[in-house]
Amino acid sequence: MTWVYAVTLLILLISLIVGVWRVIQGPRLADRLLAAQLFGTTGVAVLLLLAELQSLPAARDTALVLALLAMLAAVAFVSRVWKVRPDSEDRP
Amino acid sequence: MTLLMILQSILLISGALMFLVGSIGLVRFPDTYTRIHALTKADNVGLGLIVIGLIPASFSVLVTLKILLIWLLVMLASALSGHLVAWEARAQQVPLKPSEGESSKETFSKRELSTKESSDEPSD
Amino acid sequence: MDTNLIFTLCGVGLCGIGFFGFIYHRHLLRRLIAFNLIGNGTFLIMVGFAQRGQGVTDHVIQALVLTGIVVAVAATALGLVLIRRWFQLKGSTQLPEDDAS
Amino acid sequence: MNLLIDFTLLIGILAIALTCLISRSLFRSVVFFILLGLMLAIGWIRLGAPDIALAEAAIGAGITGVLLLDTLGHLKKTGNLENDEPAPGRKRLILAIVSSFTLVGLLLWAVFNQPTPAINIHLLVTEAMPESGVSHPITAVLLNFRSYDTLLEVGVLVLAVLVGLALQTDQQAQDSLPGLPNPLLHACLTLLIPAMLITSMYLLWAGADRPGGAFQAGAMLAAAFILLHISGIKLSSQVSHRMMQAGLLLGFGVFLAVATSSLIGGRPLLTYPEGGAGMLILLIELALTLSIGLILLSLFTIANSPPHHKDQGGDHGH
Amino acid sequence: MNMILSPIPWLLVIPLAGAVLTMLVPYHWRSPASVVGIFTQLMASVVLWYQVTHYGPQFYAMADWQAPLGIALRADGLATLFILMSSLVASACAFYAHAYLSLQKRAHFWPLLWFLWASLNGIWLAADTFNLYVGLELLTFAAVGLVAFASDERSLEASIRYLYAALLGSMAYLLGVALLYGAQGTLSMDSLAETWHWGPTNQVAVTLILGGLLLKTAVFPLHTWLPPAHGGALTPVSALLSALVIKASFYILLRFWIEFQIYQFLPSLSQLLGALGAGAILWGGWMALRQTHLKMVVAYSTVAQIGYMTLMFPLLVAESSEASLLAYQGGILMLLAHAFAKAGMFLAAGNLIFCTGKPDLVSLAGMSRYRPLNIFAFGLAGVSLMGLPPSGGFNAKWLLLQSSFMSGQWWWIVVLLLGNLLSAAYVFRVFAYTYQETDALDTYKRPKLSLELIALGLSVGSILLGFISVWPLEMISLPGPVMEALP
Repeated sequence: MTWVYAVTLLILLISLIVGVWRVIQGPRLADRLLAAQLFGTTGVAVLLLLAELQSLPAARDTALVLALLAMLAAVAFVSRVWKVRPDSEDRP
Repeated sequence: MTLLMILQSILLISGALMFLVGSIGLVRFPDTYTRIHALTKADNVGLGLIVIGLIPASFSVLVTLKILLIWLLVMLASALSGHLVAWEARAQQVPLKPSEGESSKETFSKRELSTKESSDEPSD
Repeated sequence: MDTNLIFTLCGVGLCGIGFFGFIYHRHLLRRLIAFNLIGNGTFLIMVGFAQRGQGVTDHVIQALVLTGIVVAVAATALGLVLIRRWFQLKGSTQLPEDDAS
Repeated sequence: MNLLIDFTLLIGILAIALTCLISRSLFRSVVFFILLGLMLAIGWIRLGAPDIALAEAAIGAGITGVLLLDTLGHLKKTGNLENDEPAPGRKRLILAIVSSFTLVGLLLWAVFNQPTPAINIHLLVTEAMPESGVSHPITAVLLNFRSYDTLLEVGVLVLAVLVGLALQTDQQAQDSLPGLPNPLLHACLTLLIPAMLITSMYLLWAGADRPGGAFQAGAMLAAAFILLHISGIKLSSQVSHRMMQAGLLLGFGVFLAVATSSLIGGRPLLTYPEGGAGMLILLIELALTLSIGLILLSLFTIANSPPHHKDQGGDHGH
Repeated sequence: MNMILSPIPWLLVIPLAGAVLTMLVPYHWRSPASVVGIFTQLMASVVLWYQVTHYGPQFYAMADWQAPLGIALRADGLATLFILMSSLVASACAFYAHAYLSLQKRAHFWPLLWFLWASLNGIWLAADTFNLYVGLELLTFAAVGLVAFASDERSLEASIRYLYAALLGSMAYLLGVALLYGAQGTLSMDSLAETWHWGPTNQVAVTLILGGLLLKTAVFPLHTWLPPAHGGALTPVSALLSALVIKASFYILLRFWIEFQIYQFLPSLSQLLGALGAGAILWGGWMALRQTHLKMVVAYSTVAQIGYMTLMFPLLVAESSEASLLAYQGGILMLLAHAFAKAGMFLAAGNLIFCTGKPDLVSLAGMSRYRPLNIFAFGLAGVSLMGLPPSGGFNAKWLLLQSSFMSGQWWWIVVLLLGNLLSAAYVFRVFAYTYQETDALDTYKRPKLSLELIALGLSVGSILLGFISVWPLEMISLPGPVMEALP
């Protein structure tokens, strides 16, 4: 069973690296943030798998914390960064 | 390898693939709204598959409940952040497709926004 | 090659990258981020290097790293307070270039 | 297979860190910094350090990220988001490259010539665990064996707020940015905030025998406060200034009081009485959690209050 | 020795409790509460001094856990001397600040001062490398806060510079500590010294630690953050920073240097440190001569004086143990004399600036007639800095000179003499300005007498040190980890 976890983990890590592309590309602030959001969710999945793979139950708590904090960045972004100057785009 | 294990493997790997598809969608889709779509799909389905795949591995009810709770929270968070980003994107008149987004047809106007706000969901 | 060594090397890399950024950049926020990278690298080295030497999970060094993380977040927050105040007063995000001193 | 995972993480972390620093857009740097926190949390799990992973997830990826994002919004308000200042010169680049390569070279040399340590401190920890009052070694180190460090570290946190308050001379100054009037957000808050508070308490309680503890719990609490604050529900307008200050100092004060009480009994500073260690550690952690939550919230709000112009010239202070 | 009678924990508890109290009570009560604290603190220092001189070095196991597992504190002669020094100088600066600052400013000053004091005492007493890191960070934050709270542009810029330099310095230090821990498995300085072996890991660790601490001490050429920070802060803060704060990282450097016998590692390293010291003496003196603002003159003079202290490192290597003992004594005496003289000089300079209302040298015209007491205080401090007899500074330099002669490192003698000429030049330059006469006398303000007396007291202290030098030298020669490890 271990190798299934490992393969799953690897696919997830690869999908993380694909997601990095969107953060680099943009073109909008929002796109970068969405990619970060996906990172968070993938991170949760990775941590849940690691909890089984390394039999480290505390990894689930870490996943729980990540899940709860995942949207903090989104809210902060929408209310603080994006809200202030509507027409802004950041240059790539 | 029991049948359960095979089932588990299928669930886990298809969950991971779902994430990969989500990431690719995020890269390939043309505008912010459709990217939200890709994101939330991956979140809800991918993580869901992985969580269901992991349930047989955990022998305690509490652990099962905990990972289900994590899934629920992630769904809530991704729904909320997707909504917030889309909400703000519309309020700021982000065009549907930035590549040809200069035409005014494809942008929302402020007025439209205020009337439609409660009923109109983003493209997800 | 074990996990501890790999993450020690990762820490070394982070320290190098962070140190580069700390010297190269003049934007105060970027330098603060660079400082955080050095910090994270240091923490990885602390745990990875100690556990590699001891051969077991080392709880003492992990506790120290927790302390270090809290100190680093306090430093970052303090730095941000000062940067914002500076920005409010001067409208600039970097310090004036050093003169001959 | 494990090595492959570790290597992927190594590459990912270094790539993200590098992009974080060389990216021209400041916002991208901050997003990459948040991502780095996430990757590091995974890395800490790989290193068998779930306590640090928890802290990194809560503080590194959560609180620091929000602080940076918030500052970014602040700089952007006046059009300073982009790197519109002149790029550093070539001389600086060469200096930076040379010195960072020197550092990496030195560190690699040190790492690959590691001797076997003469002292195995973890044996001492295992030996002393029964007397520590808790069964999780990290909590034992933090709040019993090396509690003096922790006391000073909480002092550092308090000090950071203190400096912020000293700079913000108008005591009643409020965060000037409006909240986020989104109905769905506010509906979700009624679900999320209780979940966060329960998780915070869970982490605190877990600290006695499992990974968790006051810092992780405090960071979680702070995240809940900050979320409320951003959504427009401001804690600082609900409680009086004095109450807030008492809350900030509660953890440090309780810790110091417990530490000193042993002196009066004729025992060294920070010693717990026989059999009472578990209870006292829990008490300290409870107070610390609340204070850390409030301290991190204050550090977030202090920076937002409007500037204060006062009498010019530092040296005529009469 | 009964635990309850040991003043060691109280030296930490009183300032920490002082910080909490002064943050909680209303503004008007903060000064009285602090005055009580200052007196208990002075008392605890004196009790510690009594115990150490009568019963030998004191050791203290925090939380009753012995050293490699727990954190040990130790008060040997050196630590006790530094505790006495910081208690005296900090009290003087505190009383000065009470008279100098407005109520509002004072309210924020007290908790910052108490944290600063707690971290200083923590550092003097620490015997654990990681504990030193936390202590250094506490010190940095308090000092940055003290610089920043003048909250004008100049001090804000200085505080940001200071914060960044200090953070980088502590991180380098922490990295070194991490390597040492990985190599030896312990954080306690005593057990590190016992199991020390010079491998590549330890060499790199020492390099990082030295680098970090040199940056924090502002040794030339890493000094650029210091003059704006020390020159731009409020006067009592400048005095605290120059007299005490930079000494903390220097003290750690010194302890590492001797206790881990770093001087054995590479003789050229100590010569390099000496060269940095020489550079600091000449560059600092030269820059002090070129400043147009009074407090910047004093701040650059600190850069130069740090150079004199750094000169003790190459002299400590000497083959003859007598020469290295002389260097050690000379360096410590230098440090003590500088603490008093520099605090006195900054306070006197602050008084003069308050008088004229302008920070530059040109407006000092007529001051020697108008404020003779103040000029006298400035002059006495200058005498000690120049190293004229009779003063603490003279004795210190004399010891360093003797050590240079004895160890045959004549080139440091040249540096010492040149440095003296430069110090004399910048002090007399300030004097020259005060003797000029202009006709704009009516705009001057009169500072409180207490402010002038405090400045005078500190300066007299630095002169007095020349008469009682034997006493601190006996103190640091008490048996302890440093004396055992001296060559």
